[in-house]
Amino acid sequence: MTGAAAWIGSNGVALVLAIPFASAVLLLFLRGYRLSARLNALSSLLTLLASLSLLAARPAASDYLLVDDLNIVFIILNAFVGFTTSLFSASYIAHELEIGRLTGGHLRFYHAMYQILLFGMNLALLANNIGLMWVAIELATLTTVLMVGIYRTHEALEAAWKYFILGSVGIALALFGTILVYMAARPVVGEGPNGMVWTVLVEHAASLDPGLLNLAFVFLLLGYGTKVGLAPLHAWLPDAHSEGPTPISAVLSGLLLNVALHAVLRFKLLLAANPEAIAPGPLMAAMGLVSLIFAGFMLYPRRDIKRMFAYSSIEHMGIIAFAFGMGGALANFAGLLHMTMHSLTKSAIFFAVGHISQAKGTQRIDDIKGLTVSHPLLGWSLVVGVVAIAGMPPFGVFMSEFLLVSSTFARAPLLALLLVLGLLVAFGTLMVRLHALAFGEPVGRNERVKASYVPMIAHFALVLTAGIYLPAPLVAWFQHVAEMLH
Amino acid sequence: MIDGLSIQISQMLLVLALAPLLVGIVRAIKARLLRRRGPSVLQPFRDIARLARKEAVVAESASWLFRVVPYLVFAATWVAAALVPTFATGLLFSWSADLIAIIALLGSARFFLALAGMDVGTSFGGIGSSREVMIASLAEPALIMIVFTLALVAGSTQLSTVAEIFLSGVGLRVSLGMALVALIIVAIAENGRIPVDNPATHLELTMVHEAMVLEYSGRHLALIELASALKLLLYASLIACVFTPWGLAPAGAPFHVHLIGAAVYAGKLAAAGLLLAVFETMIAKMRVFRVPDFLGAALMLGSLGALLLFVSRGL
Amino acid sequence: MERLAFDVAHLLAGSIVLLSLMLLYQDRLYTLINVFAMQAVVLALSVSWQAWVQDAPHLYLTAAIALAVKAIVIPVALHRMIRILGIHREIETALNTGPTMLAGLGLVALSMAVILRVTSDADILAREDLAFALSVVLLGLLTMVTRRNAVSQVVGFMSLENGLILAATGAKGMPFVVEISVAFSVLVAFIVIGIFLFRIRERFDTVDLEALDEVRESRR
Amino acid sequence: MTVAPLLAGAAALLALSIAAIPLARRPAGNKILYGLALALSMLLLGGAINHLVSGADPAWIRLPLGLPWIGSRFRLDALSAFFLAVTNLGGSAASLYAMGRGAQEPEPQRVLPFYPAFLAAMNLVVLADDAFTFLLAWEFMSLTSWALVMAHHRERGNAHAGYVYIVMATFGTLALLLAFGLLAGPGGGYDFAAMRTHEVTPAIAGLVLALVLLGAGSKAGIVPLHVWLPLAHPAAPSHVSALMSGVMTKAAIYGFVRIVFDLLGEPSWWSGLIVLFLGGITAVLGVLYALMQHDLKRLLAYHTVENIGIIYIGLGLALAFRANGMGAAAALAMTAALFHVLNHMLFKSLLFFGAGAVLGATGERDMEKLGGLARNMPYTSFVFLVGCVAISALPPLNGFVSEWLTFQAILLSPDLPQWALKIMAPAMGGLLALSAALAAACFVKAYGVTFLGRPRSEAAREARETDAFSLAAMSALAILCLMAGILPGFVIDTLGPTTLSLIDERMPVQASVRWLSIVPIAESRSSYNGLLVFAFVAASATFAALVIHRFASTRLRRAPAWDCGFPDPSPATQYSASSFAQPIRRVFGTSIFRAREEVNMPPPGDGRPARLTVTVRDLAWELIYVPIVRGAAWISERLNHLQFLTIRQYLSLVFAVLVFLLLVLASWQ
Repeated sequence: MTGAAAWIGSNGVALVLAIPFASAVLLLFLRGYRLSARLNALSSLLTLLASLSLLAARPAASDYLLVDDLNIVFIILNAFVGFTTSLFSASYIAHELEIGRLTGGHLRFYHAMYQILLFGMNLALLANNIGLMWVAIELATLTTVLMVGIYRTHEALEAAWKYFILGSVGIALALFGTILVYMAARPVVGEGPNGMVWTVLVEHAASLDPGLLNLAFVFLLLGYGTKVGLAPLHAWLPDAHSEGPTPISAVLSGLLLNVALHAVLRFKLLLAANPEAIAPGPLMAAMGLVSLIFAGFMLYPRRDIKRMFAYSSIEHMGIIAFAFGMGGALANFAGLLHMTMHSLTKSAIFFAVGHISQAKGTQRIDDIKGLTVSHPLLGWSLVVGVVAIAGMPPFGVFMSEFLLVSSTFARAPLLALLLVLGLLVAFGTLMVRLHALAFGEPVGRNERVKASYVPMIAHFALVLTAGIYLPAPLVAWFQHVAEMLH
Repeated sequence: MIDGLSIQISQMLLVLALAPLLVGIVRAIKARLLRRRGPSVLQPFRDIARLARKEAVVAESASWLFRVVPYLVFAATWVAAALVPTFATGLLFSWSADLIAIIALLGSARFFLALAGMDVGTSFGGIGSSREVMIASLAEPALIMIVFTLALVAGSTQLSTVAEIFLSGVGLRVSLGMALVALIIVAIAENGRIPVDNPATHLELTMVHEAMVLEYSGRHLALIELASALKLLLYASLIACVFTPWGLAPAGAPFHVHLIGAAVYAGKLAAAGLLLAVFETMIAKMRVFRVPDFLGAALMLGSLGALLLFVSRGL
Repeated sequence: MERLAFDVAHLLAGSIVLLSLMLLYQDRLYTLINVFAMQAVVLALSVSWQAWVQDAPHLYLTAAIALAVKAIVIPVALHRMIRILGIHREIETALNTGPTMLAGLGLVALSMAVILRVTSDADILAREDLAFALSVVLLGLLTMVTRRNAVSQVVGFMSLENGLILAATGAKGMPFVVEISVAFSVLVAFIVIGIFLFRIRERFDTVDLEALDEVRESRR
Repeated sequence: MTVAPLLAGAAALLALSIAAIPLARRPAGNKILYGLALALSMLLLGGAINHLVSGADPAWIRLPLGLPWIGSRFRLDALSAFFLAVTNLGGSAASLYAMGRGAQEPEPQRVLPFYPAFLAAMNLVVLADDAFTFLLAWEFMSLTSWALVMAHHRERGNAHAGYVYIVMATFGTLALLLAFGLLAGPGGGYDFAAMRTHEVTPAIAGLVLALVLLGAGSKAGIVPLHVWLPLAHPAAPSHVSALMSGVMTKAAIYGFVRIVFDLLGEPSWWSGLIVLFLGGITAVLGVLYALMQHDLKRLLAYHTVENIGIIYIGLGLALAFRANGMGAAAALAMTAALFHVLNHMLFKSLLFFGAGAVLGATGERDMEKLGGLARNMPYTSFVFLVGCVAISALPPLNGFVSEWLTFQAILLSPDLPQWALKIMAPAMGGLLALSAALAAACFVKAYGVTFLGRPRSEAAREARETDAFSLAAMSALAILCLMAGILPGFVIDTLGPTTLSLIDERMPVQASVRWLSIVPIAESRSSYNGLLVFAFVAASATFAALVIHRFASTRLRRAPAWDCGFPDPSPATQYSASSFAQPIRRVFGTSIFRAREEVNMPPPGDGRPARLTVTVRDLAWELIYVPIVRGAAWISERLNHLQFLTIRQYLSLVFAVLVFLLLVLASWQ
């Protein structure tokens, strides 16, 4: 028993990668919906456990894989949301089967892709080699492209295609950036694979060629920024969210954006460690602010509920990017907290929205009214979710926004005013829609759905707790990461 | 203590006795000015007595409030009138309400009267009440501004103190003059005299006070008439005690001084009545929507006077 | 020797840039594809040259892939597709040739400026190479955004990627070059198949307005 | 008295709201939950009063919640104790009232879970001692009250009301957040203790004041930030309306006082000027708009705006005096303001309860359809009358006392050195008097049209007296109004420690003054004795009654109304609310209300009735909010085109950004 524990402890990293991959292969050949859904959930759970084991025993960094304070936050979050989403997807996909939007063939593909996606993201997070990271992110992107297009409708295909093309260009730019980093490193680190190992790079960061690093960062920011969904590189995001199956929207918003962000952060660290290089902060802050305000205004004219929340994801990614761009202990802490809270809340919202759109048979906001009357539980969860994501207490987002806004105002009042403007606009627009969706007389068809509330409630419980009480170890850990990020 | 109490009580009775008399005097003089013989100056007493003896007719749609109001109005007005120094400043309870409180007390009386006007649910009552409160809402700020002026000169809103200080002489001041004019205007408006209102009739569409009490009869009407008489007296003695404080018996003065004070006070009242009558006969009633301008003038004067003082005090 | 190595690399890279510029003003699809194929050939040459200079044998593999996939397979596929989709005389440029050329030259100048200004001490060969690579990348993007037609956009993307390969091979001893070129071939294959399967032509770039409005409604 | 028990009470309230989720639908749930809420509020009230009278030192506690490195701190000092008392007094009254009226809720499950949480939030606001906890409680207060406003979401316009409310509330919270950001500094010293010590430059102080006026002001309803208030307060269930108007606005006042008087340090005189001016404007505009309403609850809501203005006048004076080191005067003004806080809570809750009772009895909020309720609802009409007299600032009730104190404070303003203040103070005094008089007019209208006259609708004719709980709550408040009116000395003395803690100065002790009258500075200067005035009026009224009934007739005859000989049977001929307000509309009319009267008179011979339509609009909407909303919509319409670009155009965007960044890079160094 203890032996097993020890073994797991020692091979945590391998497990985090192996479990999804193996189950993906398995799922590809597995028939029967119920079984594969269960296997999907099970393997996600195992991945979660494995990732938790990383807390206990942290393996030393190899040339290819690395576990440090920064990415462990992401990995555990990733595994957790991946697990809850797999639970949600079980009930969601069941309904899709009943109404015949999906067929068995699609399903095998779907579940396999889901695991591949988890694998790709975990790999991207664990990668200690910027080339490997690039490959992993491309893999994740391609899988999501395939899943977005899974419904084969006109819109779905167009969304997938848009995502694909913009994504590929992003990938290309990111690769160019990666090459540039290598070239910057080569004179110092010497030729060969070492020039791509992140830990090595960070060691020698100070002596790398600043000019090349700057150039590299521009390309990396644009390349991975496309994945993060920062305006004006966001175009793929709303469509991909609104046309794909909802579990995928949840994973996209909750996880993939974070993974891309993690990549950007890694390179930010690299630049920050180099005194002559340009400060990456202002770039990120500017893009973040633009995304925030832009998305805030774009929320208003939306007619499609999933698309609206996709824009809200852009908004929050903007906030997070802004926070990390501002830097400093408080802002970084706020950024990390906000990222975590956003992943949990937004995915929970998508869980709710998924069931709602199934119950109403539409995603058009105008055709959804009075949910708190027709579907009390779903309706109120939507209310809670929107209230939480809009940054109202007692939910976690409030704390991060509190820290961000107040600390920024003391440092850069004008930026803070812009930030507040963006927050207000986004809040106002979200609330307009919420009033229409949740209150008033219900319209349209009101089917009961067999919804799985557990993931939703679990997420909300976490977000609520975090809003009131953050456990000391978590805080210390976040603070350490914040220190790390300067 | 004891003499203070006696002065207080005697004043309460005095105002009660003098109020109808003042009304009678005004009516008589007006009649003379219009070359009518007119009723005797005691007519108001007779009217009130007769009204009190008659049975009261109450409209079916009237509520409990309708029958309580007359007593409240009378009481409030009487108390207010009893706290304004008439012939002596040494009133026992003068400190229980300063000028602002007295004004507010009259405000309460008006509040209830206006409610009574609404109570029966007739259009006349409504007209009366709504116009009454409109006039009051302009008169009260003016009054407060006047109070500011006086209070700044005297450094107090306590009427007895004000009177004593003015008696000791504060010199001639522009702002006081303004305050006086403003106070007179307000007094005219508040007592529903020409040109704001015509107490003699209630068949004009522009009437205010009379329309409000239209439904009252018998003892209720008697009380209300008495109350309005008291109100007139109150304003007269207010103006008298503030702007012509001569002859006021100071606190603790010997008995004969109080007698002199009383005599002087009677004289002042007569003069006030005469002036009022002359004024009323000389000018014509104005349209109700000209009243705001009329009162606006008072407000202007009052605030001007106050401002002058506020600013000059600091120099 | 070093001198010669530098000159040849320089020559090849420069000619790739030249071909990218040529791509810009092609208004016939067939010729476009042919020019691209030519670029791929030159790329293969330069990659193998690099392989020889750096004596890194695995780069020959990259060169082979470039030659096989980009110079032969894809051009042929595209030719067939054009014939099948019947779009051979479509010339939809968003910008006239003149401005496009100017923009292209501007981009080349820009990339030169950037590279030469920022990189002071990177060794000369890599530096020049990098400048060329960057301009190829930018030109490729320019091609993508100035063409309305799906096929020519794919071509643009692929020439962009050529730039990447150029840069990658230029960076001495860079790992993963082969893997990357493979990955990209896969990507491109995906795109081509995508176009072919879903008749992407009209979806790739919707210009007809009713479609847009109908989309608008469903898409808010 | 330590803080812990109070926090426990608040926590119990929160627990109660969770328990309410399952209990709400039970028939008994209503009484149980509100009963428990009542008990808890009473306990908290007891704690607060105990702290006030015992004059204990401030107690504080730190819980390991909230911001990790600061924890969430709670502190009970004189100020918070006073507001805690106000809050829970209102809370208990509302709970008692709701034990009866709450049963009539159509959907209790939309009210019960949020009600105790709302109470808890308000308690936490006044107890919080660090910025995060404060704002958390503050925004949670907004959130819960928003949920309560949305309880009647089916009624027309309520969704709009809730929306405007929540957006304004968040706007306010963000403003406060910025203010705290300034006070805390970049180091993030978010606990109030640190802020007290943290010195700020005058410029920063001014900025903070402005932000606090925006933040706390939008919650309290300062013009022009008041627009949400007359929408949201009436929309909620009546006991919640009472809480929002009577108590929540006081939490906003508390926020202002706490930050400006306690955290911000020494004020500068112009801050007093600004606050004074805003207060005056708010008071007059509030009451003027109130006069134009004929929805009973909305009228009351607008009166809240007025009273907030009065309170701010007092606060402004206090600031001005304090800035010039006139401690005694500052204490007087502050006492006046805080006294009015208490008074407004009392009579505004009472009036909203009354309105709720009317609503329950007739199903009508529109006064034009009411009338004559005094006969069917005698008790309600009596207590409502008490409330009307109190809010109209008429002696001998409490409303008058606080306004009288404010006047006394204004009379001290000539000693101020600054000219602007010299001129502003009396001007605001005039506005104060004006608003008082207009308030009286407005409540003659409200009471006269609602309770007096003849019923204007079947519902009004059939109205029945409301239930015992509601009556108990209303009577309790009415008695308190009277008590505070005739025994103001005790209230003033209780406020002593609070003013002492804020401006190291307090009004002279009143309890020792003979006959329990109140003397702000010196008896020769001014004094007032509500007890005696009340006694005199009562005595002479009875005296008159006795005399008349003894010596004159007691006969009484009921007869049709005389009405100058033209009695009209139809109640429609009565003066209606709008006709009552017409003269005042004519006077202040067109400029302030944008009032438009249009008469369409059918041609002679045409049978159709002529009709007069009057439209009155709130200036603030016209001038501020509509343009903002239009602007936002315009921008988002323009930006929205970006949603419909083609892939090529999106690529061009990316391309453009790339080129731009490269250019930046090229021109670097």
